[in-house]
Amino acid sequence: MPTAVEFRHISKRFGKVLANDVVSFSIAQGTIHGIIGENGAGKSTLMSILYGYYHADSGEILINGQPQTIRNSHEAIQLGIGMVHQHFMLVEDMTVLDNIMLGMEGGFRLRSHRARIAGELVKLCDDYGLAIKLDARINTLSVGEQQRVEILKQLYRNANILILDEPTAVLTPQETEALFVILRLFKQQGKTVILITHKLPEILAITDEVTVMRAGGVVAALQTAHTNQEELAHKMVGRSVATELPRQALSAGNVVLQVEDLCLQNQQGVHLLSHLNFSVRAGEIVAIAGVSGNGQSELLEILAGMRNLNGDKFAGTVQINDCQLNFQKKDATLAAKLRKLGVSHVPEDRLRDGVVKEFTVWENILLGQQTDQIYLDKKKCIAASDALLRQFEVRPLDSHLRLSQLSGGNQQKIVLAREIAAQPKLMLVGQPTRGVDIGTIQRIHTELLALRDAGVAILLVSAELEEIRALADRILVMSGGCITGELNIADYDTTRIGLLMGGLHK
Amino acid sequence: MNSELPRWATNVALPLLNLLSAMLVAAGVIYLLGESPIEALGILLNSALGNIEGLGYTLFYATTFIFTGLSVSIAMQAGLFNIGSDGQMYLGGLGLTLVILQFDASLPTWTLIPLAMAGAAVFGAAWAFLPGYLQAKRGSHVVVTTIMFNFIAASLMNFIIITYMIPTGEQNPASRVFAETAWLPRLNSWIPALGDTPLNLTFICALFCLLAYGVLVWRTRWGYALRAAGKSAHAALYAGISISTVVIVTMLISGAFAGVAAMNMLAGSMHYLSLNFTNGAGFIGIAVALMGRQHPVGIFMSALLFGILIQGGSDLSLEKSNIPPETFVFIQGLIILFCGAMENMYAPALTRVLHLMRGRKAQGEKHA
Amino acid sequence: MLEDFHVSSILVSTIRSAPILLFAAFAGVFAERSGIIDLALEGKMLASAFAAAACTYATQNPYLGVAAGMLVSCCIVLLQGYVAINQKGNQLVFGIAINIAMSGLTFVLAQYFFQLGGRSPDLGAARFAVWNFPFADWWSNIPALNWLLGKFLGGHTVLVYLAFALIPFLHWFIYHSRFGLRLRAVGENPHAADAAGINVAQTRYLALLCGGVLCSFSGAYLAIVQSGFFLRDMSAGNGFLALTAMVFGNWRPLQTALGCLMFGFFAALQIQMEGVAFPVVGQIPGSLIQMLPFVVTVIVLAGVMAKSVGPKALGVPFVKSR
Amino acid sequence: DQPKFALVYDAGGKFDRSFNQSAYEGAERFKKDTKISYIDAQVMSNAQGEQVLRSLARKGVDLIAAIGFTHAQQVQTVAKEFPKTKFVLVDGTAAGANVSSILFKEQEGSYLVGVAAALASKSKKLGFIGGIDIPLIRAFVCGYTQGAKSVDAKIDVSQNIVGTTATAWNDPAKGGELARAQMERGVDVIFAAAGGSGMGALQATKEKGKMAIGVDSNQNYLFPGVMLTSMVKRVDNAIYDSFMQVKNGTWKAGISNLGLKEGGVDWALDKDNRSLITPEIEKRVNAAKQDILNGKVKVIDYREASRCPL
Ligand SMILES: Nc1ncnc2c1ncn2[C@@H]1O[C@H](COP(=O)(O)OP(=O)(O)OP(=O)(O)O)[C@@H](O)[C@H]1O
Ligand SMILES: Nc1ncnc2c1ncn2[C@@H]1O[C@H](COP(=O)(O)OP(=O)(O)OP(=O)(O)O)[C@@H](O)[C@H]1O
Ligand SMILES: [Mg+2]
Ligand SMILES: [Mg+2]
Repeated sequence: MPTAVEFRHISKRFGKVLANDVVSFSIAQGTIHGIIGENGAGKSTLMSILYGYYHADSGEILINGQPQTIRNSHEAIQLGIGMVHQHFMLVEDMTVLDNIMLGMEGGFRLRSHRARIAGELVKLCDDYGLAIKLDARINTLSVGEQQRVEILKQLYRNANILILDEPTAVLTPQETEALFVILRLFKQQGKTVILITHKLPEILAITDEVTVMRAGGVVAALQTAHTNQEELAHKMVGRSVATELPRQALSAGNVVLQVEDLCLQNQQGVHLLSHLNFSVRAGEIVAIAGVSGNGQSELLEILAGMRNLNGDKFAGTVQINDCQLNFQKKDATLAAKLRKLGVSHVPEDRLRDGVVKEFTVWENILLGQQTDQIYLDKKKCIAASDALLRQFEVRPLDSHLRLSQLSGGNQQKIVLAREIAAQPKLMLVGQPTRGVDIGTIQRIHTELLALRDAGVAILLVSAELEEIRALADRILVMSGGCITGELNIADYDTTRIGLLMGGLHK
Repeated sequence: MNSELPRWATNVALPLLNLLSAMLVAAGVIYLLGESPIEALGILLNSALGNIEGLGYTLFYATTFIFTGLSVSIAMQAGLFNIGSDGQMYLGGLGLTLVILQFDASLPTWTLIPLAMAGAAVFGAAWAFLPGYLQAKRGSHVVVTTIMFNFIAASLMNFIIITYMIPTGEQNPASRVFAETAWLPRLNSWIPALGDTPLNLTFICALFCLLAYGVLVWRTRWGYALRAAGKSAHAALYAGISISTVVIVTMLISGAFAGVAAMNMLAGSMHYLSLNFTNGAGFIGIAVALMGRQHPVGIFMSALLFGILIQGGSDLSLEKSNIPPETFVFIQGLIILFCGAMENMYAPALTRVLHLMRGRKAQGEKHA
Repeated sequence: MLEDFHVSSILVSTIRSAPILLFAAFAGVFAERSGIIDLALEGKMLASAFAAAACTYATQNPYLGVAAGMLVSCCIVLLQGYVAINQKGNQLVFGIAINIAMSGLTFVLAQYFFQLGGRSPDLGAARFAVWNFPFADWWSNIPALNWLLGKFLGGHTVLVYLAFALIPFLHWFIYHSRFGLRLRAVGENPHAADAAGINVAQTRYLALLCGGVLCSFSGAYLAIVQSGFFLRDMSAGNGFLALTAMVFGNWRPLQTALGCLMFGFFAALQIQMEGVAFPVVGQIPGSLIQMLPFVVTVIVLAGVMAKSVGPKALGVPFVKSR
Repeated sequence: DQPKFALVYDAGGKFDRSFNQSAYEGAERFKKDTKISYIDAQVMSNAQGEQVLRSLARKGVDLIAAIGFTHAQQVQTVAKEFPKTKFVLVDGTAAGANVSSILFKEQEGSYLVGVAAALASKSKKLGFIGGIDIPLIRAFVCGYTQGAKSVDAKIDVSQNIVGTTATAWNDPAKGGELARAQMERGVDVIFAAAGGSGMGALQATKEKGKMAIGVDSNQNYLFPGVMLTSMVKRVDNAIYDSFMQVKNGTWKAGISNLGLKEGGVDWALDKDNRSLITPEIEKRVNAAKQDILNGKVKVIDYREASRCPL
């Protein structure tokens, strides 16, 4: 089988960080090729080099056997390379159509081409079973939809080599399945797919070959058929990773979070949450399962005091340690007040809400905790931050780096580390392991369980049933803004949960 | 940007290189005007730094720019571009004058001065409040509102001075001269060497404010909130930082700084309030803040630079009659361009040079 | 008191002074929609005004004058591009620097060439001819038509018509042309544009050049049409007013034009208000009336048109490394 | 040995086509007649002014002439420090035994051009354009209006000011716009006292074929056939004379108020505006001049009581 892409001795350095270290491997045409590796292993960088976004310091790239110098994305596109970035590359307040046209408008006067292109796109959409409103503004779309736009974009440019950087990190299982259907279609048409992901089951499910990267280099290239999750994990992390974590028996204390009849209605009058009733007790992990976009995010935002500014309508009561939480009042500092009550919060969209990209790492470690002392002792802060980075194996281990210089996953670790270190009474966790490598997943899970055993009440929102099974003591299933069911971990049952997520009541 | 470069290179070598290039262009201009650049530079430096009195004047001018620079800087830290420092300074002057005209007969210096200073700060802050408030509550762009408020200030002050302040029978559109009690003590009363320079207490005050600014912004939780809010609205909400509070308070402080800048000119040197006395100090403040990268030391250095240009420039055009004063306006522009906007021009070259040198050393060690 | 206001005069004056702001503001729209903050309008206006006046005086041909202004303005813009795009320098600083530098340089040059204290000689006959509607003898004796065709619509120079013709054109150009689409993309999210295979730097340079040309018109109009000579600092803050109109108009051509006309209108109104005795307040002193346009802007901004959101990438240089 | 002279302009600068330039011309004339040269300097800001005056005094200059009221305070300060040096302050008053303050009765000149304007105007509507709203400018308007009304009480004078910031003196576009607006309201003679902005106004009147009146120095030559006349303010003479007095040792300190009588102000009549000044006008204006000289007419000085009772 001819090779579609071959990397030869690719190296790339960013300042002190060696992102890619003499990477060499090749990708066969018409296959789905997986790339896995720890956070910061250099996967995105390598792909960005292939797509002409970065330039390799040394080494060369062969496309279909020909050595090519790819100076910019334009040339990459010319070579039939398409990429769906880890963080989407869409212009927020333009329409889907405009975003897809961008760079391939077909002529100077848009009006005369809009109709034609729209036609072609509609056809592509039903060929691949993509549901997309072409005239919708990007900033009105969910991440899943945005990703479909990205893919449609590549289809329209009929890319022969499609790169997907952690496409499934933000997708629901259903969406992921839909994506894979499309990828398989791709493969049938003899196109090549490069898939970066941290979810080994996906690798096993869909790829033909898999390359494992660590610390910027390639540590293994395997036939998916002849490997298994344990081997991959081992090669990736460099040590064996236990899949099942030991858990002590539940010893739940008194109620920490008490939610009664909570309702939320946005300005448009849409009911986002209706009549939620539940409680979380000290020392237990309550997980909220559900297809994302069914109100979990809103619930977390309310509890974290981040949703009282945009004129929504609320009803019901929320108690934290039997202290009435006045979450309806317009008060920008509510989040800070909650932290004083011992609430810490790992937001779902960590890179948007949880960090200040321009700040250094140690300054980010302070975010949310800044209210503690009037005078900030820099030395102390840095020491503390260094300790955390070491504890959570953040790479590169340097508190003075600007946060934006860290890789996506490492940025996420920072947020988790900070919130766990805050020694909360109640911890709100949204999608804690999204975009994080398994080694880290394991560490995060261990940390969360430790907190639980230390008597912290934890409310966990996750789209990963596996994760819920590994952590939860009780499971609430949400659908359409309502709690459609509740069950104890003892009687965990995937199909039942699936039904409840679908909105079927008991 | 140039993370590869050591600090001494980014903070010392690059600025010097840039200053040098600006000077070269300026030299070209002076040469074309038919004067010897070397001689001109000599005169300029000598009159600005060479003799102690000149230095006094340089620092006097710098003092004003430090304050306006601070005013612009703190706003920038919160992501606000306050173009209104000039108007705020103008109003600050009014506040100061009102207090002084009211009490310079009755109060002794050491109670009058702080009162006057407070007056300046309050009026400056007040003039910055509305733009801040509108930005915070209505989202109306602070750049626009502050520009507008500059114009409004000009009209308002023109009206007030002409209708209420001019002593009858006077020609000069200005208030009456303050009584001696309201004259800020000049430093030459302690350091006679300074000679006849208007350099006054405000300078000390400015240094103190620089320090305070540094601590406030980088070492207090409030400064942290300020910078966080300036960088990311989402993160601010997450951390429970009220952006609107930050915006309003910051604008108040910014305006207060600008207002106090009037102290130096009015109570320190002129001793009366006159039409358009700021002559653009607020706008120079923008340049100072940007060139100084909103860092206390940077602000001081660039304020000093402008002081040198003004002081040296005036003497130079006194000596060399066919160099019109406007030439130095042009040179100011050049310096801002090279040192402020093209600060990284030499970074790549310098990096390469340093790499070479390192390489050499490495080899040298090998041979040894 | 109402009879003191000559509505016709106000309207005509609005039209006449609009181009100064319109051209400059549109220049701003181009630069800033592409993601480059343009505080340098003032400086460019001044420089091109000088070049236009000087060249017109030398050649006695206003069109050559405009060309000269264009040339100078474009040179400045290329420098701006070099600083903002290649050097990734601070765009605000550049603006301030150019404004100050040009204020100095134009005086020095004017003084050097003409020795008139920063003024150019009077351009005399070398001005644009005003354009008039045909068949004047027919309509001129009907008062209404005479005003409409003779004063309001007719009797202006080519630059005025150009300025107003630009309004709809720019709207189309920015929202319905390929360049416009790319321009907006580059200003909103250069990384996305780049990933879509668009040359960000090139797009921004083009945008700047368009702006440069437009801005030079504004300068030329100031010198050749409105004044008939160059004078030091004759841009007199119009660059900043244009910028204001642009932000006021949410960086969109139609609204920006609206902002400019609003300034023009209230400036004209304010001229007429001087010396008029109003009921209750009586005569308002000239110095206070001067603030009218600015007060109105603030009110409108705070009331009606609150929340102006600029292009997201405005002012941030496009650097690939994170 | 020869006495040393110095001339200090205000922010307007040497070539402002106005009183700074007029002073410069006076000094030049003195230089030509006596072969005695002089130093000159321009100051941008207040503090700078003090410094310049001081360094000139230190240089041992015998007479320092400071042009413009902005220098008032500085002259007073520095004069105290250097009692041996002589100071001349033009357009302002400063105390001191070694200071002579020279003021002008602009209102008297303005009165004359007002008379001329009223007579020349067909529409009986006159215009005035000032740079900034300051006492000096108000004095201009006041005299101008009084003169006009002396010809025809019903005549109406519409006035505008260019702005409130320093740029108001350098905004010809606005000046022109003001002139056009006034002319659209029927004004056919415009008196422009607005520095560079005024030039814009003159230009505009030329375009519209109306008449304009210049200020400070004789501006008739700028637009022959358009300039009705100019209200000349002989700063040049003032400077020339003070220099001469110092040279001849007849210089005296004190306040001098130069009006028509002292030849400090006047209206300009030369070949450039001959065509516009009919014998009738010339007769009436000179008559008015006589009335002022022999005190029959008392021209109001706005600055005395900060008011213009008309
Ligand atoms: N608020 C906005 N910000 C950015 N781009 C916008 C915005 N609104 C519309 N657009 C873009 O402008 C284009 C259409 O603009 P718009 O709808 O304002 O003009 P139009 O209504 O199509 O034209 P016309 O107003 O002449 O009928 C689309 O490409 C859309 O992406
Ligand atoms: N622009 C940059 N500047 C500085 N360092 C960088 C830059 N890009 C990547 N790095 C570093 O290079 C390494 C690889 O980054 P990259 O984002 O490719 O990792 P990754 O495989 O995508 O990890 P993740 O899955 O967490 O995103 C990381 O350590 C990161 O800190
Ligand atoms: Mg990545
Ligand atoms: Mg990644």
